[in-house]
Parts: sequence; structure tokens; C-alpha cells
Amino acid sequence: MSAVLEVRDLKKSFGGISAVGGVSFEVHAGEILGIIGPNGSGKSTLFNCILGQLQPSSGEVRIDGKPITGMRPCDLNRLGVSRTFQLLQVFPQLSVRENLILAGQEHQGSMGSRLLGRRDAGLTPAANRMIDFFRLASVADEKAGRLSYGQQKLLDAAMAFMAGPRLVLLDEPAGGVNPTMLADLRERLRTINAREKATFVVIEHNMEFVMSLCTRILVLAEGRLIAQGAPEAVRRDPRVIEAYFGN
Amino acid sequence: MKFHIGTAAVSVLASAVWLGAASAQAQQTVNMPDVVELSGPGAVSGTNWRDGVTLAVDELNAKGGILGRKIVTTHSDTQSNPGISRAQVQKALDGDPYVILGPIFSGSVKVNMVLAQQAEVPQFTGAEAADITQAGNPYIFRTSFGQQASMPKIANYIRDGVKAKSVALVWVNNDFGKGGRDNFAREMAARGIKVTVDISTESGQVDFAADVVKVKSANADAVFVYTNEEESARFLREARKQGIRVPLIGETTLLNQKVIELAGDAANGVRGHVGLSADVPVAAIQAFKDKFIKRFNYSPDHNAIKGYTAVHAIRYVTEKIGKFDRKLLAKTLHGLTITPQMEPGILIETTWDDKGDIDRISFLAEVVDGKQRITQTLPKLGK
Amino acid sequence: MTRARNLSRAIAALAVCAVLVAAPFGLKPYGIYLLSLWAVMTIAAMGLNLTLGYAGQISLAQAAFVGIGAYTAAILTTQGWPFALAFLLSAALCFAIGWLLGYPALRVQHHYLAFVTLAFTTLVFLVLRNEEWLTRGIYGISGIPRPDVLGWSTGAPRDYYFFCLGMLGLVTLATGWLVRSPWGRAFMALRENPIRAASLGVDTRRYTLIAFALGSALGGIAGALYAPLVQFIDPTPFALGLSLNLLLMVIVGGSGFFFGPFLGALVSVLLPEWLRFTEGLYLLIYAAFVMALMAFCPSGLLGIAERLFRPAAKTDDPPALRARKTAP
Amino acid sequence: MTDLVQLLVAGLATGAIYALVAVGFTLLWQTSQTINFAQGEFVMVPAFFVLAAMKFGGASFPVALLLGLIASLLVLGVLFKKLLVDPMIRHGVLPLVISTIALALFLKEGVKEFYAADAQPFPALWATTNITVVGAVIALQNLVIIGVAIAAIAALQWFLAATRTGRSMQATAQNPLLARILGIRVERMILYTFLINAGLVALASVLISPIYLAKFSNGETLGLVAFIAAIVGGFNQVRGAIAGGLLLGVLDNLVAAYVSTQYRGAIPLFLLIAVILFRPQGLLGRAEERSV
Repeated sequence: MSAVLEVRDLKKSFGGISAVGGVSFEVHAGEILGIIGPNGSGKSTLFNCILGQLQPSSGEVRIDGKPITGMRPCDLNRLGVSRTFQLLQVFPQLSVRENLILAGQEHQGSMGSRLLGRRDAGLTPAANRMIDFFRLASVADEKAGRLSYGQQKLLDAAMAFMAGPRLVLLDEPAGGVNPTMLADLRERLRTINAREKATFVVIEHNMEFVMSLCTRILVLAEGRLIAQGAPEAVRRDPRVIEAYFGN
Repeated sequence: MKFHIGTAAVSVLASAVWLGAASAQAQQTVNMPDVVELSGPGAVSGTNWRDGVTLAVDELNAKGGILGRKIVTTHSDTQSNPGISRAQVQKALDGDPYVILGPIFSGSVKVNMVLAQQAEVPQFTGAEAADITQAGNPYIFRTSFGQQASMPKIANYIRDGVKAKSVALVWVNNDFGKGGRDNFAREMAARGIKVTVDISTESGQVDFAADVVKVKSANADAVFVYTNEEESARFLREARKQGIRVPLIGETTLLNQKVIELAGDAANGVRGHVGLSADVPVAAIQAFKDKFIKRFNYSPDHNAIKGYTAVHAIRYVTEKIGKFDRKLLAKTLHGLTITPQMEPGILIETTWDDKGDIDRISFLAEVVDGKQRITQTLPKLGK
Repeated sequence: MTRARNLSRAIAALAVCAVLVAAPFGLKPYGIYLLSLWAVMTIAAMGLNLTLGYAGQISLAQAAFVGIGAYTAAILTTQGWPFALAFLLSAALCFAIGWLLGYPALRVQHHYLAFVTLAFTTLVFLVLRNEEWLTRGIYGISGIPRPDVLGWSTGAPRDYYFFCLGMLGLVTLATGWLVRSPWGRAFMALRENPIRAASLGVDTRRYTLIAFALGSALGGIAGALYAPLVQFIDPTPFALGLSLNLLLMVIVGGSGFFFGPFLGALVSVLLPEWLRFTEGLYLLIYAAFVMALMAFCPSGLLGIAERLFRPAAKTDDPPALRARKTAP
Repeated sequence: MTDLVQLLVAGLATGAIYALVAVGFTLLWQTSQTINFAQGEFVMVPAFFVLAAMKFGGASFPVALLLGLIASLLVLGVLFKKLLVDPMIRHGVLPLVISTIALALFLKEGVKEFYAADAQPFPALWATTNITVVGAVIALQNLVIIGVAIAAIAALQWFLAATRTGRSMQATAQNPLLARILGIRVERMILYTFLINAGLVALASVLISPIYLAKFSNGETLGLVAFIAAIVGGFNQVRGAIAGGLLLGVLDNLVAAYVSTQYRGAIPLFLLIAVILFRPQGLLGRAEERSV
């Protein structure tokens, strides 16, 4: 399988303090890669460097072999890379449907057609499908700000899939979501992964969630890659246990 | 959303009705609306003008008004903004006025004197900019010297009185100062007097150190200062501080009692020309000044006198022609001379020429220990 | 629900249009002049509402653009150019300058942006006042002609009012279309959460510049209509005061509400009239009113209306104000 | 040369005032995200408190000064915070900006309507004598202004750095949440900054009014330049505000004398724009980490 995402020796330091110290890995088409690690192990920084929110100090990031290091987030997204954020990031004053249409519109047509063309950029059907898929039909016309936390979390994820991305980076999708909805979310992700052939990278604290969702797992500690492999292998790996529970 | 539109609709209607209702006049009164700068940069002049008008109107109404009709005067604020002044004058005209009083800023006057002309309503303005009376508008009347009239006087004084060969020019870069500056420069050129340095200052400027330094380094025979009251005072203080020796010459404002009060000792020695001011040693004007202070407890400037005399002039001419006839009023006033004997409220003998410009005696004065002292009385230009 | 709302909306809209068209026949020239002024100021405020209310970029430069527009129109038409051309040039010029002024907005936010734009306004004022060769300086430009539109002379107050009203109509339709188009959606995304917007492929840089340019262009259009309305312009009306005033209009009406500027401009233009009886005190009262409004309902008059008529929608911060909290 | 000294001293005096006003401005911003567009009017008003106390209260000048200070602390400090800032702060920055703009209008119109529309003379605090240094005539007043302003700001610096309260205030400014957890009475600290600001503007007011005269519109330019000084110097730095203030004061005079009087007002603005674009943290300011 070819690598959708390649990270080579990525380093990022804030004023001398190294947050990510030379991380390299590959993500293959169709896999669900989990990245775990204790707090401050550099997961989010790694994410933000890959996604152009932060400038890496050194190293390289490639999508389909094409270097994208330091590319603007919006251009990256147009290449089919989308993400969710650790903290909720929906548009509270827009309705659920509007949120979804927004998530897709910049992938449709030109600036001109987005001004003069159809108001929904032809995305209403797609948005409705997404709404049904994530069971948000009851609140489709509510302002996103008025949704429950869990619902907003779903919307957040749904937006990430709206443009039919090839690679989705999910930053703690399970954070603060109740168990039933969690199972639900896991199912949705699996389905999309299977159906759309979308590739996922998931940062997560919730071990159970990661183990049950991911096909392969990387373990980060103090900005370095200390282990990787299948969920079961990682679970048993002493270095991982040490990293988490110290000694 | 509909409610929003609803709200808007209602308020538009409300306002429409209101505007329609506005400016209805009772029969046995004469409507003399006053449109003047009550806020913004012109507020000080405008307030003086308004109170001068108020004083005159109340006096006349106490004596039974004009031809037995009570004078009704509404004061509206141009916010020192030509756009608003046009609105307010339009409103005044909608009320079918006998005359219009104000405004003072020549920018505003230029906007709306056209409207008054179209409506054939005489307008008595406090503006001093030269070009206002050049347009051949038969309905515009000044209430004080235009700059084209006062600047030659000060220019002659600088040439003959001060005997200066060169002069430093300090002016405030606004509607009032720029016009004065241009006229003054022209008169200087005409008399072959060199303007060695030409300094524009900001209205509201507080720190004049740099300007005075420039004046000093220009070492001219005299300094002509043409700024508003408080800027004049600040400049005088700084000039005194840096020890400028050459005579400081002013036109009316610089010798104004307000400036003297603000500048303190620094004002002593200032000389210049005084067109109209509450400080000239004319019994009638001093009497007016006392009345004014008694009523409004602050000391009037020349704008107060402008407003006051304008109302009295209108009264006099109207009773002279014996009816309320705007055209006739305008016609009669052109070339008319009103003396205090005919109309005490005119304070000083005043002549309006065919352009609506004014002619009066004026004064050369000097500030001696905190008081304005008249050194010479200049005759009317006409004579 | 939507159909019923749309219907009543349409009816209300028609009612308002009817009022606006009928108004001048019941009014004296003064009232007509005020309504024309209202129409012009509304256009300027709509521009600011686009930049501030929708795209969340605070700007104190709107007065400068009204000024640039007014002077462009005044200079060209007094030189004998046809109004239509001068009008388009004003808009184009302001669009271009607004685009450039947008660049600081890419670098700085909140009060920093406020002060950059504020500085810009003051600079433009100084140029208008000092560059006499171009603008006739403090003397101002008088005798600005009112246009003939396809043989229809708009010289008379009522005719010119209808001209302004027509322009307001066009601008309203255009802006209405814009804010409901994907562009408008992108603007709001920009306002509420630029980072997230970028991660969804929204080119925040481009949309920010567009928002500034369009808002400024509307300012220019307002100016180009203002000059022939007053038929005289000098630099004083285009100083910082107007920028603040326009800002107040947008906020008082309801920032981020499409019809906010209409209401805000109405209040600001007619208030002196309504408060005539208070003699000199109306500015005091206006100021007090604004402070009270900000304390109790920062979403402006339309925010209050929403609160009254749709209790369901508990009005919290108006859209434009909420923006900053998520911004980087 | 003498001209230069002349200009420098005058510029420094004006700049010292800007600094006083700018410092208060930055304090408010740091502790309560208040951008006070009425700061200029805040400098204009205390002088009128004093004048009113003399005119209506018949108080002697020293007494009037005291009353003026108290009034300033109450009105511009406590009331400003309680009535204007507190109800609005939760709405974010913009509504507060708007209402301080309205407040500025309110104060100006209030003074104009209820005291006087024209400039008022203000008694000098000390003899208005001049001294001559290398040929340049320097007003004692200017030196006093510079001295007092610097002293006041130095005292403030010391207070913030050395006293317990001062450090608590800084903690509040940097991280209110943490400060609260640490048991600092954040509300009170914020109130203190408002009182300090009121004190500073009152001081500035009595320092300049004898020279600049008291007028309702005096705040317009002053407030603006103070903002610019604060931003140019560094918004998150007291010493930045000082540097900015002095720099602008001197620059203004030099430009007026040697470049252009017509555009003297433009120079601070260019400086402002340049700083904001190329060094947003200000000349002396610390860069603030801005990331996701």
C-alpha cells in the first residue's frame, strides 16, 4: 500500500523547549492510525505542524509523496486533508445545515460561482445525507450554538467529512462524549472508513476507544516515537506502560 | 425579521408625521429662525451668536415685537457640518420665515445661501469669508466685516503704523483662518511686504513651541497671528516665554478680552485692528456687554454683537418699510445706513452696501496691562 | 413555518417600500432632505456592517471612504464628467483602497485594527484639507451638479430622494444576495472562527480582503451620492467623527443584522429632530442612550426586537461581538 | 542648537503628559480588557471638577484640587468601573469600545452644556518663571511637568513591582483565573487599576490645564495621541507607554519645526501604522504567543 501521509523527522520547539523531537511515520491508504501518549507528549503539536497551523522547526510532511510542509491550512484542506479540533470548533451562529454546507462549499466551483451561483453551492443534498448519517435531523435547522455538547461533537466530525476527504485527522474525537454516543461515533467512523476509503489519524486519550477503533497505533512520549504496532502489541509493550505509569 | 422591518416602517412613518407637523407658525407672529453652530468646532462662536440673538429678540418682544407681531425664533444646530446646516436651513425655509439668522461657518453659509436665495429669504450671516458676498446673491447680508474688508485695514496698519518690511504669518488651518490667511497674504503682496514664514497651526493645538521657534528663526519685523481665541492665548504665552521682541499683530480675535484673560501678561503689547468687539469704548456696546453678562453670566465676543445687531437692524428696516416684505427688506437694506439715533440696538452706525457687505468705523488697539486700549479710530471705508 | 414567515416578510417589505415611496409627498423639502440623507448614510452603514457585522473586522475607516467617494464624484462631475462614470470610479477607487487597507487586518486584530483604520481616516482628512490643488482644501467644492438619469433630471429634492432611494434599493438587493451566497457564509465563518474556517478550506486571507474592499466600496457609493445631495463638500464632515457615528449606527441598529444599518441610520439622522425639544441636550441623551443600550442589549435595537418577538431565541452576544472570543 | 533644546524640552513636557495618560490606558487594558476611548476626556474633566469646586463651592484652590481629585477617583474610577465596564465586559471588547466612545461624547457635551463652551484659564500650581539653558528659554512649568510625570510613573512601577498589592495586580493582569485560584481578590485589584488610572488622569489634568487651558474639547487629540503612544511603546508594558509618550511628544515638535506644520498630525499616525504592521508588540513590548 502506498503512503497517504508521510512525516519525516519532524521537529518543533518553542523557545528552546522541544515539543516534538524528530518524529517519522507513514500512514497508508484506508488505515485508521491512532496516536496515543501521555499529556504533553506532543500529540497536538505534531498535529498542528502536519496541518500547517504551526510552522515545524525542521522536518518534512508529504501527502501522496507531495511535500506540503508549511502549506496554509485552507490549501491543505483543498488537497483533501481535513481535521477536527481538540476543543469544539463549530460555528455557533450558523444552523447545523449551514455549518455543513460551509464545510463543503470551498471545494465547489470558483470564487465567481460561489458569489453568483446557487446559495447552497448545490450541497443541500450532501448536507442532508450527512445530517441523517450522524442522526442530526431533529436539529438540522437549529443554530449550532444551541446543540448539546455531544451533538456539537458529532457535527464537528460531520463537517470534517463533508468534502469527502482522503485523509482525516481527528484530535480527541471521544473527549467528553458519553459512552452510548461514543459507540455510535465509533460506528460512524468505521463505516465512513470502509465506505469512503477515507484514511484516518486519531489522537486519543481514551484507550478503549483507540484500541477498538484503530488498526495501528503509534505511541508518543516526550516528543518522541517510543512504540508502534497493532493495538494488542502496543497494549502489552513495557515501554508504553512505563511511559504512562512511570516507575 | 418581519418585526424588524415593521419597527423600521413604524419609525419612518412616525418621523414623517413628525416632520410634517414640525414648524407650524401661529398667525400674529413673525418667524425668524436661527441656524447656527451649537456643537462641534463652531460651538463657541455659535453659542455667542445664539445668546446675542436671544437677548435682542426678548428685548423687542418685551416692547411688543415688530409691527405689533411677536418674534418667534427657533435655534437649530448645524453641528458645524455643512450637510446638517443645509438640512436645518431647508427646515427653516419650510417654515416660511421672514428672515434667516446664521450660520457663521462660511462653508455652511456657502451651502445654504443658495437655498435662501431661491426662496427669496434674506439671510443674515456671521461669516467673514470674502467670497460669500462676491456671488451677487441679493439676499445675503453680513453682520461684520468680511475678511476682504478687514485685511486691507490691518495691512495698512502694518505698513504705516508698524512700518514693517517683512512679517511672519501664523494662522489656524480651518475655515476661518485659511480665508484670513489668503486675504492677508494678498494684501501683503500688494504692499510689497515680504511674508518670511507662513505657519499653519491646528485648531485645538496646545503646544506652540515649534511654531514660535520657526517664527523666531524667520526674524521678521512683525508677526501676524490669525487663530481662534484659545489658540491665540497659547501662542502668546509661548511667544512671551521664548521672548519674541518684534510686535505681535492681530485682527480682532487676538485683542479679544477672552484672549487677554486667557493669556494673562503675555497679551500685553499685542497690537492690531479691532473690527467689532465687546471691548471697544462705545457706551452702547459697553451697555450691551453688561446686559449680556447679567443675562448669561459670561462675557460676549463679537459674534454675540453680530447676532444682536442683526435682529435690531431687521426690526428697524421692517418698521421703516411698514410691512413684512422680504424682497423689499433686502432691497431697502442695500445701501442703507443705520445710526444709533435711528435704532439704538445697532450699537454703532452701520452701512450695508449693494453686495450685503458691511461698513463701520473700526479701531486700532493695543493691549496695555491686561486691557484693550483703543489707540486710533479708523473711519468707515465709504467716507 | 418558513412559508408563513416569508409571506409576512414580503408583506412587511412591501409596506415599508410603500411608506418610503409615499413619504416625500407628505413631506416638506426638509423632511425629504433628511430621508435622502438617511438613504445615503444607510448605504455607508451597510458597508460597515458587511466588514464588521458579517466578517467581524472592526473598521474606523468608513468615513474616509465616504470622503474619498464624495470627493471623487465632486471633482469629476464639476469637471464635467458624466455622473455615472464618476460614480463607478468612486466605488472602484474605494474598492481598491479598501483592499489595500485590508492587509493590516490580516496581521492584527481587535483594537489594533481599530487604530490602524482610525489613523487612516485622520490621514485622509489631512490630505483632503491640505492638498488644495486637488480638493480646494478647506474652502471645499461647491456647485456639485445632481445627475440626469436617462433624461430624468434629479435636480429637485423629491427627484433626488427617489434617486437615492433607488440606489439604496439596488445596494440592498445586491448586499442581500451577497450575504446569503456562499461568500456571506464564508464571511460569517471568518467572524466566528477563522481557524476552523481555514481548516475547512475557506481562504480567510482572500475573504478578509474582499470584506474590506466591498465594505469600503459601499462607503464610496454613499459618498458619491452625498456630494450631489449637499451640493457642497469640504473636508470637515469626513473626519473621525463620522467614522464613529457610522460605527454607532451599525451597533445601535444591530451589528450583523441585515436591517440593522437601516434602523441605526434612522436613529442617528432623525434623533436631533425627535429630541428638538431638549434644545442643546440631544447629543447628551444620544450618548446616554447608547451606553444604556450597550449595557442591556449589545446586540442593538434589532437584538431587542428579536428578544421581544422570539423569546425562544435568547439573545446573547450579537454575532459580531462573539467573534473575537474564538479568534487567535 | 538652542532651538533644538527648546523643542526637546517642550516635546518632553508634552510627551510626559502623553505618557501619564498612556500608562493609565495600558493598565486598564491589561487588567480588564478595557479600551477606553474616553481617556482623553478623562484628562479634560478633572480640571473642570476643580474649577466647579471653586466657582460653585467657593473653595480655595488647594481645597478645590483635593475635591477635584476625590471627584475624579469617584467618577472616573469607581463609577466608570461599576456603571460602565462591569455590566459590559462579559459581552467582549466591542460593546465596551462603543460605550466608551459614547462616554467621551457624553463628557464633552456635559461640560459644554453645564460649565462652559469656551476655554477657561486654570490657576498655575507654581510660579510661571522661566530659566535659560544654553540660550534656550525653558519654562519651569515644563520641567515640573516632566519631573512630576516621571516621578509618578516611577512610583507606580515601584508599587507594581515591590508591594504585595502591586504584584497581585500584575498577577491579575497576566492570568485572572490563576490569580483568583491563588486567593487574590481579583475584583478589588481591577478596581485598584481603575483608581490608579483616575489618579493619573487627574494628575495630568492639573499639570497641563494651566498651560493648555481647560476646554471641553481638549480631550480629543490628547486621548488619541495617548493611545498611539501606548501602542507604539508597547501595549503590555508600562515603560513602553513612557517611551512612546516621550517619543511622540518630541517627534511632534521636531516635525512641526523642521518638516511640515500642515502634516504634523500625520507623523504619529505613520509611526503607529508602521509599528502595528512590523512590530505589533510595540518598540519595548514583549511579543505575546499567538497560536491555536
